[in-house]
Amino acid sequence: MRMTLPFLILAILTLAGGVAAMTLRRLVHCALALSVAFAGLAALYLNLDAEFAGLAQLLVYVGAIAILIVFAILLTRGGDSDAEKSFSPAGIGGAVIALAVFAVLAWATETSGIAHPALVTPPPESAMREIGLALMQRYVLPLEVIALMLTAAMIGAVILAVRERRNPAGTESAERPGLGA
Amino acid sequence: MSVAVAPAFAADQIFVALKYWLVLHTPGPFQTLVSILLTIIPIIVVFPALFAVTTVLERKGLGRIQNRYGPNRVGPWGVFQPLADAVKSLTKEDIVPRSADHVVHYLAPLVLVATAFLAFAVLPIGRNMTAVNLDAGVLFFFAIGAATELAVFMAGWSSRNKYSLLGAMRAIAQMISYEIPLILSSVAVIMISGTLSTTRIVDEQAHYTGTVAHWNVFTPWGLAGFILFMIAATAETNRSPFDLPEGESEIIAGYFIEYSGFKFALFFLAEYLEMFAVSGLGITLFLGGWSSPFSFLAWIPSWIWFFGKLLALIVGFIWVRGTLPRLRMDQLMNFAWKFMLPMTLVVIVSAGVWRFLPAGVAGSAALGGVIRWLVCALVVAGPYIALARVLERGRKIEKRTYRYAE
Amino acid sequence: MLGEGIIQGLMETARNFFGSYVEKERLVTVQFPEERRSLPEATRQFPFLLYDGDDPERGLRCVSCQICEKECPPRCIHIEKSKDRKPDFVGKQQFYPAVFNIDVSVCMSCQICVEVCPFDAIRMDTEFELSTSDRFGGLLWTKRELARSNEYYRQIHPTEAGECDERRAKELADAQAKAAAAAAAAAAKAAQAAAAPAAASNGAPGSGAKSEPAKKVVTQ
Amino acid sequence: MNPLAGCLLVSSLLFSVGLAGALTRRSAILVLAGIELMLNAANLNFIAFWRFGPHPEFLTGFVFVIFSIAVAAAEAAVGLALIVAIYRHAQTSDVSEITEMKG
Repeated sequence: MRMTLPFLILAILTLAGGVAAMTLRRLVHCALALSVAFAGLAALYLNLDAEFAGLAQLLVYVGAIAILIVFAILLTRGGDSDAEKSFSPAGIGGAVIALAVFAVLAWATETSGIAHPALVTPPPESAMREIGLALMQRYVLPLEVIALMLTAAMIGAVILAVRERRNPAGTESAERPGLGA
Repeated sequence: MSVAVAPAFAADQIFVALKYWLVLHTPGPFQTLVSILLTIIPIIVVFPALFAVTTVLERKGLGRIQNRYGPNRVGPWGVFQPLADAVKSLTKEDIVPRSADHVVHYLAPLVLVATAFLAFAVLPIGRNMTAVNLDAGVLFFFAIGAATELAVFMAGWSSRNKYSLLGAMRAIAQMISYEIPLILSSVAVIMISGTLSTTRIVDEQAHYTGTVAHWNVFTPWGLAGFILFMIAATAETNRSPFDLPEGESEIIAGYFIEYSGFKFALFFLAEYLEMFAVSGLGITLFLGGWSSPFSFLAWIPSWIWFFGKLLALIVGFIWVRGTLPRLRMDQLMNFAWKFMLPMTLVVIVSAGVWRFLPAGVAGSAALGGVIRWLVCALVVAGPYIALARVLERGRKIEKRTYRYAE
Repeated sequence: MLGEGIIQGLMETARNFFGSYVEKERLVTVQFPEERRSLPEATRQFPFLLYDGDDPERGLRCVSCQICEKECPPRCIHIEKSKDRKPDFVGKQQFYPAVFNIDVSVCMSCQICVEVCPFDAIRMDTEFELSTSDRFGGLLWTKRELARSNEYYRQIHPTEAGECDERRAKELADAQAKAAAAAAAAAAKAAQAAAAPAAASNGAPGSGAKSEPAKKVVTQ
Repeated sequence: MNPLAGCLLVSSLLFSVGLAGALTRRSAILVLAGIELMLNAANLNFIAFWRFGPHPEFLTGFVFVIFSIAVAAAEAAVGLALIVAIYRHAQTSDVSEITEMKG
C-alpha cells in the first residue's frame, strides 16, 4: 500500500496553509490560512478513516478556534496594520532551529524501520458506536476530567477577558471581548 | 396487495433505478465518475430550482400577508419572476470596492455556497436517496455548518466597510450562540435513536404503531425539541425575526453590503440553501424524513413526502417572517442563553425520561404509552411555565398610548 | 404566557393572507398602469408655463421678469429676455421670454417659482410619468414643451385656477375701468381744458395696492 | 514510502512550520497559532499510529486525539483571553515589546 493521490493533495494543501499562516503579513490572512490548514488536517483524518476525529476537528478548529483567533485579532487592532517586517536575525535563527528539528524528525522516521515495510492494515472499525462505548466505559474518567477542565477554562477565559470595572479611567466601549469564548 | 404495492414502490424508487440503469449503460472506466456525477448534479440542480420557487413564493406570500398583490407581471401570476431576477443579477456590473481585499472578497461567496451545498450530502431526500450515507451524518452537518461562519467573516472583513464588518460580527455572534441550542435539541433525537447516521434516524421513525408513525415530533420532547430546533434554525440562517446581521434599517445589508451582481446572487442563494438544509435536517430528525405520517399514506413516493415537508417548513419560515418584527441584539442574546439553552436541556432530560420509562404498564400497552406521554409532557411543560414566569416577572405589556399623536 | 403574542400575531397575518384573496377591500395597492387612483388636487410635480387663448406663443403670460430664475434654489430655470415687446392680457406692452428652459432633472419641485411669480404665469403640473431615453435633452424642457393652456390648469387644479381666474378678471376689469376713467378723464380734460388733473392720478396707485395683497394670499 | 511514513513526514513538516512561526513571529496571536499547528501535527501522528498500528480496536490514539482537540479548544480560549487582557494592559500584542511583568 502506497501513498495515494488524495493524501498527497491534502498534505500539500495542509502544509501550504500552515506555511502561509506563519509567513503572511496581514494577521487576518494568517488566520484564514490557518483555518485552511485546519480544514486540510480534518480532511486528512477523514482520509485516514478517522471520521469522528475529522469532523470534530472541523467543528472545533474551523468553527470555533479560527473564529476565536479572528475575534482576538480584531480586538487587538491587528486587523488593520501590517504588523512586522519580514526578515530579522531572530527570524533566521528560528527558521534554522525549525529546520534542524525537521531534519531530526525525518531522520528518526527514516531510520526507525517503520517507513519501508509495506503495511497491509485493513481500515479499522471506527463506527460511532464503538467510539461512544469507548468514551463511556473505558475512557469515562478522562471524559469527566475534560468536561471539568472545559468548564474551568470557560470561566477562566471569561474572567480574564471581562473588562475590569474598578478603574474609573477605563474606557467604556461597546465591544465585548468574551463574545467568542 | 402486492399488485397495489408494486407500482407505488416503482414510483418511489424511480430515481434510484434510473441512476443504476444509467450507470450500468456507461463503459466500465467511467462508471464511478458517472455515478458520482449522478449523485451530485441532482442536488446542484434541484435545490437552486427550489430556491427560485421559494423566492417567488416568499414575495407573493409576504405581499398577501401585508394585503398587497406581490409580483404578478412576469408570466402568469408572476411565476417567471425568478427568471427575470436571474437575468438581472447575471447582467449587472460586478463592483469591487477599491480598498477591498480582492482575493478574500472573491473567495467568500464561493466558500459560502460550497459549504451550503455540502450540507445536503447527508440528507436523506427519499428512500435510498442519501448522497453520502455517513456514519456520523449529523456531526458532518454541524461541522460543515460551522465553516459558514468563517465565510461570513471573510465577506464582512474583506469589504472594508464598517457596516459589513458589523454585520459579520453580529452574524458570527448570533450563529455561535444559536448553534448550541440547535445541536442540543438534536442531541435528544440522537440519544433516542442511538445513532448519528441520518439514514438510520429516519429508518427508526419509519415504523408504525397502528396507523401512526413513530415520528419524534409526536412525542412531547420531540415536539418541544422541534420547536426549539426550528427557532434556532431561523436564527442560524439569519432569517427574520433574527435577521440582525442584515438589518436593512440599521446596517443596510450586513456582511454582503459591498457585493453586487452575481456574487450578491450567490449570497442570496447560499442563505436560502442553508435554510433548506437546516429545514431538511429538522425533517430528518423530527418529522420522520421521507416517511409518511400514517401507514395508509405510505403509497405516496418518499421523495414527495420529503419535499412536501420541506415546502411546509418554508411556508412556516415565510409566515414567521411576515409576522414578527426584528429583535434587538440584547434581546437576541438573552433569548438564546436564558430561554433556548435551558429549554433544550429540559428537552434532553425529557428524552431521557422517555427512554427509561416502560412503554407498557401491567400488560396494557396503551395505558403505559399514555402515562409515558403525560409524564414526559409534564417534564417539558413544568420548567417551561416556571421559566416563562421568571422571564416575564416585572414585565407588564400594556397598550401604548400616544399623548400628542392621533 | 410566553409565546402567546406570537400565536396571536401569526393568526392575524394568516387572516390577512387569506382575507386578501377573498375581500378586495383589504388590498391597499392598485395595479398601476391599468388601474389608477385619482390624484389629490394638491399634487405637484414640476412647473409649467400658462398661456391664455389658443396660441402658446402669443398668449404666454410670462413677461420675462426673471424673478423665478433668481429665486430657484437649484437654479434649474434659464430665461432669456426678448428684445421686443408684445401686449399682455390687459393690453399693456411687456417683454416676453425668447428662451425659457427648465431642467427637470435638477428641479426639486419646491414650488418657490410659483409663489414668487407676480404674473400667475408659472404653475405646478401633476404629470409624473416623465421617463425618457435621453437624460440630457429629454429632461431639458423648452418654452414650447412647458406651455399649457389655462383650460388644462382649470382641469388639474380647479380651486386654485378658479381663484386665479377671478383675480385676473378683476384685474382686467380694474384696468378697463381705469382705461375708461382715463378716457373719461381725457374727455373731461379735453372738455374742461386743464381744470382737474388730480382725480385721475389718485385712482391709479390705489387700484394697484389693492390687487397686490390679494394675489399673495392666493398663491400661498 | 508507506502511508504511515508519509503521515509522519507531513506531521514533522507541519510541526517545524509551527515551531518556526512560534519562534519568529512577534504577534502573540500568531505565536499561539504556531503552537496550535504543532499540536495538530502531534494529533496527526496519533491518528496515523492508530490507523496503521497493531491494535486499532482499542481506539487509544483516536480517543487521545479527541481529548487533545478538547484541550486545544480550552487552551485557545484561555490563551486568546490572556492576549486580549495583555493588549488591554500594554496596548500591544507584540511579544517582543511585552518586557515587563508587574501586577
